[in-house]
Amino acid sequence: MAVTTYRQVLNETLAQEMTRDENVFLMGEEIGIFEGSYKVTAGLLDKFGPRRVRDTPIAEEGFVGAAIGAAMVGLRPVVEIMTINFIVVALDQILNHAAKIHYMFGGQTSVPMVIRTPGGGGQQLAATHSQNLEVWFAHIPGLKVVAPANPYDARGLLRTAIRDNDPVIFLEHLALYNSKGDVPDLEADDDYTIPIGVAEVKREGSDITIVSYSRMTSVALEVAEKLQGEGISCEVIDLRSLRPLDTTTIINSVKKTNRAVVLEEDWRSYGIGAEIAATLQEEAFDYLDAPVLRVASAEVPLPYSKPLEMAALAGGDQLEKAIRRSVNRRNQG
Amino acid sequence: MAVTTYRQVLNETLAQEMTRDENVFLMGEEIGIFEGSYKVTAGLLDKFGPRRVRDTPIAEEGFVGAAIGAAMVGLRPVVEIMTINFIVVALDQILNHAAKIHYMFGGQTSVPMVIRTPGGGGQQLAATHSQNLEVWFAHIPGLKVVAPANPYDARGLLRTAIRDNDPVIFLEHLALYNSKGDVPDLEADDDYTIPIGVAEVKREGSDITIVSYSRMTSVALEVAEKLQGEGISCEVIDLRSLRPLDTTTIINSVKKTNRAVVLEEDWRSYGIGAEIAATLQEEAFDYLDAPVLRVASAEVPLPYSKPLEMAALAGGDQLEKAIRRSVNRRNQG
Amino acid sequence: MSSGIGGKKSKVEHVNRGPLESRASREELLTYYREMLLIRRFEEKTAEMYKKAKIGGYCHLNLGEEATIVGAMATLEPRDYIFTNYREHGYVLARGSKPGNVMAELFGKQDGVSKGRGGSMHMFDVEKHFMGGYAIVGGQLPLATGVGLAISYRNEDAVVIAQMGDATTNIGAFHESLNLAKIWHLPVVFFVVNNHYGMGTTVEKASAQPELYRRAAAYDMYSERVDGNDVLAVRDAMRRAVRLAREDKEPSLIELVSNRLKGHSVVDPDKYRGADIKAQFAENDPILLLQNGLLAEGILSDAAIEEIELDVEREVDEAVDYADASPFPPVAELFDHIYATSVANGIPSAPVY
Amino acid sequence: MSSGIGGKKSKVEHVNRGPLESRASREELLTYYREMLLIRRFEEKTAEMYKKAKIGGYCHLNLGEEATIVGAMATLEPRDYIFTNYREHGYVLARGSKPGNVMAELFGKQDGVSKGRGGSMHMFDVEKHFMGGYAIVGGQLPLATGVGLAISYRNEDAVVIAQMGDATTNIGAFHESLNLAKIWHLPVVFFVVNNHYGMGTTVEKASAQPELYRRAAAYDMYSERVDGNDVLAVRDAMRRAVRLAREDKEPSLIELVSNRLKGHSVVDPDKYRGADIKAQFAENDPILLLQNGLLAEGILSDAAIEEIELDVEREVDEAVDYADASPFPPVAELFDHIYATSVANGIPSAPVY
Ligand SMILES: Cc1ncc(C[n+]2csc(CCOP(=O)(O)OP(=O)(O)O)c2C)c(N)n1
Ligand SMILES: Cc1ncc(C[n+]2csc(CCOP(=O)(O)OP(=O)(O)O)c2C)c(N)n1
Ligand SMILES: [Mg+2]
Ligand SMILES: [Mg+2]
Repeated sequence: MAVTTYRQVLNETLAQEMTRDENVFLMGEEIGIFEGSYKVTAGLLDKFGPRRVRDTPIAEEGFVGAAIGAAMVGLRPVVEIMTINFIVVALDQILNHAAKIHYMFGGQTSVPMVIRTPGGGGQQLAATHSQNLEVWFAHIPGLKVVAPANPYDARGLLRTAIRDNDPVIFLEHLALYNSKGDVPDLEADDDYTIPIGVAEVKREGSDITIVSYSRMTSVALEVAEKLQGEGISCEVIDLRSLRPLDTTTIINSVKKTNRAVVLEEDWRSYGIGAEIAATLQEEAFDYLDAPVLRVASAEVPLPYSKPLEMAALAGGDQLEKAIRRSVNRRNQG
Repeated sequence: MAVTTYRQVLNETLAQEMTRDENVFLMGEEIGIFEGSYKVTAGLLDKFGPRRVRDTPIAEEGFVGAAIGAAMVGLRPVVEIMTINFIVVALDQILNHAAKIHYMFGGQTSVPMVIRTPGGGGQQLAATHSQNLEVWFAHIPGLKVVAPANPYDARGLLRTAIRDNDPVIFLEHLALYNSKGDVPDLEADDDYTIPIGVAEVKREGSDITIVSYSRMTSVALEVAEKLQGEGISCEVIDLRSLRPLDTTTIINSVKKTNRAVVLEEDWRSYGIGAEIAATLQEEAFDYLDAPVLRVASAEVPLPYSKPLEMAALAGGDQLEKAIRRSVNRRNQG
Repeated sequence: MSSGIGGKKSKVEHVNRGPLESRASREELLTYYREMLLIRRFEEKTAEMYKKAKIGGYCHLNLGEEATIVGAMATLEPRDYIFTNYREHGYVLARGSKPGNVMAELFGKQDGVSKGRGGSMHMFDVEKHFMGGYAIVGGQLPLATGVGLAISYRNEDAVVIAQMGDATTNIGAFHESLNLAKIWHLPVVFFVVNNHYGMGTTVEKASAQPELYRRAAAYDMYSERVDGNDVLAVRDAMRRAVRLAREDKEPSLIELVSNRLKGHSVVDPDKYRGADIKAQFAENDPILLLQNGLLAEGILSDAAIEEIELDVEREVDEAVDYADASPFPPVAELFDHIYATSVANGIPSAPVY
Repeated sequence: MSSGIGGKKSKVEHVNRGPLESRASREELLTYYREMLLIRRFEEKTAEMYKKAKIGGYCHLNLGEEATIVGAMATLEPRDYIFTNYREHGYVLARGSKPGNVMAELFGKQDGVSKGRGGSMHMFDVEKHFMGGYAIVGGQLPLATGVGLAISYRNEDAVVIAQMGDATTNIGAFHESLNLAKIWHLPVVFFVVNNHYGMGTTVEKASAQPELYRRAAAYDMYSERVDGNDVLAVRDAMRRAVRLAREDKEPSLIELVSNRLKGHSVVDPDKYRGADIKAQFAENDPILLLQNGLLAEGILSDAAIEEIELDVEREVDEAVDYADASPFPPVAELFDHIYATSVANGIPSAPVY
């Protein structure tokens, strides 16, 4: 095992997959000579050349569509959208083509491609540049949507995503790139993969289930650790996949803990947490001792000014309060 | 009162608002000489001329953005997007500009505009042309999103939307255009409006609450009528607004009935129903005698073939089954 | 090897009114004539079937555009690819898919080219490299560019042709696709069927530069405008473009000026066009133009024309019979083909109440 | 009244190297010089403040582009409107917003031009008709077109100028906006600050037609390319374009060829550009070019330059002081300005745990 950053793991995994399969290639803005806006693709142009590390003009709709087209005839494009905020101009291609082509044409062709893109707030990038939006993708039949929370999962899921024959939205997070975690040494690596559609219990607990994904999983783990000291035992589930959603794992956990809180960074209304809460109350109704609570960010276009930004973003404090509220309900019920 | 179609009411209301306020004008593809793909704007070009009924090229991003710009300096554009499926190419302008400009620039200007667009399946228009997508808009802070279910509400909400200083997404439905309902005679009309953000109890009942909106409200009312005969008393709530969401009305209803089902036409996962269910279990936990159930469409790109399309779309039969399931839980609990 | 065309000059192609036989072989002429007639009769039958409610949804016909289709498709090898918009029945036929499978698709049947899932606007035939009808205006252009990219990536010899309507040149995807294709030197022929209307809106009203082939200047791209009612002129222009793509690996923009004989779709009563314009259509009907030429040059006799006519009608009737006989897709298959790689929790286990 | 320019000709404007005083009045020259210097020093200070972590997020500077800004803005009346991208600090200053308010925005303070909500990329000053910095590439262009539409709708006398970078000409919104502006005859001047790079990508790599002003041909639109390091050449070209908009109600596309002296944003180490290129920047520095001219023609003395320098530095320092003194927006205002018309259930009543 080696301690590696999320960024570094992505970089290595891209290189490995490109070496493994000649059909895998990278496309995106500034991924070559500029090495990626967040340097995820650093060094790959030198290693693989411009044919396989293709800088694009600023034309997300065009090049995402082009990646879909290339995938339809068997290439395996891995597209970087600089940040998720810029994916919106390409959304029609994702919704109406990537997600539908396999089904709508009766299974005659498929779209084996990955779109990697980081989201998230907290960097003072303000309203247009601090969005999450993952719920939009999670809503679309035909897509697979993953949001790994640590370097180990990032490697395992990126491998699976690249080798998968369907379009996979691979959600990264600006605040995770420098985060570190254990992953096998490149030499010792057994080429492990992580299946799409399967959540992971990242920490076992008995009093309450915290459901989270991406960056918020680490916040959840911190809070769980802290509350352990106070005698509150939190089970932390990292969804890892938002579509398909592994409802079984969260339902089983809640059947054990009887309580749940969802922690997400996105806006609360119509967010990921809504689906989790709706599913849990539907499938584990008789097990719930308290409502499933949702901790999410304030529903405002994220302001630039630091104090406002911090006030808007969901975090550990709110999660803690929500957990206490849920756990304390014991005494009311 | 006169019995009028949804289409006709929209047409008349547009004309009235244009007559009332010189700043109101229409933009969209084929709304002039072609009279609208669904004929909602029939006759308006003749009445108001090309300055106020502006045919656009096929350039949704461009003309939606242009409408936003015009609204920023005080005009009140009412944009028609031929069907909601074509709004996706304009989504960046809606998400990053229409919804954010008022907030992000500290309240210095506003975006008084309406985007009218019909959604829905059931017309054999197949996967790319049968979408709902309303949940995407409902998720965006800064937007107002309404989805009137009948001609009366369509008139009242369209008036409010046009006179409102914020961007309003006004969701119509292909299958509602020919539907009829009572609205005041044009002469007798007291210029009533319907507030955004307020749901309506369309039918009172005591055993279970059906939450719905747009076309599905009429399906809900039919089912409620039918089940009345069997002694199941359904309260039907028409959300009317998806953002802001009137949680009070649905919570109060469930506090009375103790059961709820959401009926929506969109895909189930991460849909409108998820938010409703999540809210209800959170805010009316102790009142719920059964889980909030969601009846929604199958999560597939809607197929063209009629039998498949019919199998995929949610409808009254499924609602009925869900209601029975919920009500029968009485005996289990 | 170079096509010798070069990548920059834009020119207007004028109709060559020389004898047909000096421009194509007899065999070619007869093939084109028959294919055009098949599209005509197929589309007329489609309108009839729509009125009988055997077909639903939106349905856009190629009536009047037969020469653009047949001329364009005549330039392709089996290894080449074609992308179109939603007005694609004729292209699928010209590409060699069986009329029965095309009609079955319109009927929403299991033997349809897209297994009944796509319908009129979303046909696909992977074997024929017919890469799809697409119903979001302009949406097909990035995809076609992407297949061009794949060809270039693998250094293959194939080309892609990407069809669109005149009004499609005003949407962003057009701009982005042509730019990408040119900077990456992709073998893509973008061709516009300029039928003068995007639904009811004229080209002049929608396009600031109504001579659409001139838009190639923004990409320093080769372009031509040709008479889309002359199947040979279409073929020849498309041939130059295909050669440029195949040999020089350069994209191009070809404008085929044509007419849409009927409304935008089968339900459009076409009230916005006057009798005068419609009279012009009859005069410039590409099938009549070709038929008259073939008769005048003695390549076809009246009797031969009648024979072809009957043969085509029989083929179309058989297509209807085939489509009628084909079963609807079983409802049990509703969840098939959501994913190509199966996945845990892939089909939402939500109760279907 | 007509500008006499006509709407079609595209031409390359060559730098006029005649004496400055034959091209502008002394007063104008001094104003331009001081404004350019203010932008330069303001941006240098901004970089410094960013390093001190008083500024966060992305921060794009106008260093090297001062002549394009000042020349363009010199052509506007107070009733005119301006839209820009995220590289807009200089435009806000040149439009007359106080440097203190601009710096306060960068500091995220309540007295910022956008009340601290927008930051570097989202400045706005409604009184000055500075209609916003926009951070989605190309996103500002439809908006600017829309203000042009409003002007036309009301038959007003104003014009809109819409700034963008070179790389922005490759995105769909560019295409759609220019087309709309031309078919509707809107008074919009689209101008491209061609600094040769979109981040690290050169114009040649990204644009199939790297002479960007030529892209106007796709819209049959007037266009020019000028030396963006010559403030008077910029002003004169923009004046022609503004006149065309104001008098003839026609849009245009003006390309201003300039340099970005530093990285794409303050955190970009600019490794992809060599010493040779950077040396050329120094030679063509628009402020030095103007300063040399002013000195050579005796319009300014060394002493006067020193005086202006000190005055500008003082103004920038005062801006920092002002921004420092301004309070942060109160957290209680987080939910202000979500809606302009209040509405039932407008602020989600969700418990903030
Ligand atoms: C993005 C988008 N906007 C609008 C539509 C609706 N629509 C379908 S066809 C059409 C007209 C297209 O005209 P043109 O490109 O000239 O092709 P034609 O139908 O004449 O063959 C429109 C507006 C659509 N399908 N997609
Ligand atoms: C749609 C979109 N894609 C990508 C980005 C990220 N991005 C910001 S600036 C930029 C380069 C723009 O270059 P140019 O238009 O030449 O302007 P310059 O920065 O040189 O002034 C990119 C790619 C964005 N903001 N929006
Ligand atoms: Mg057309
Ligand atoms: Mg640039």
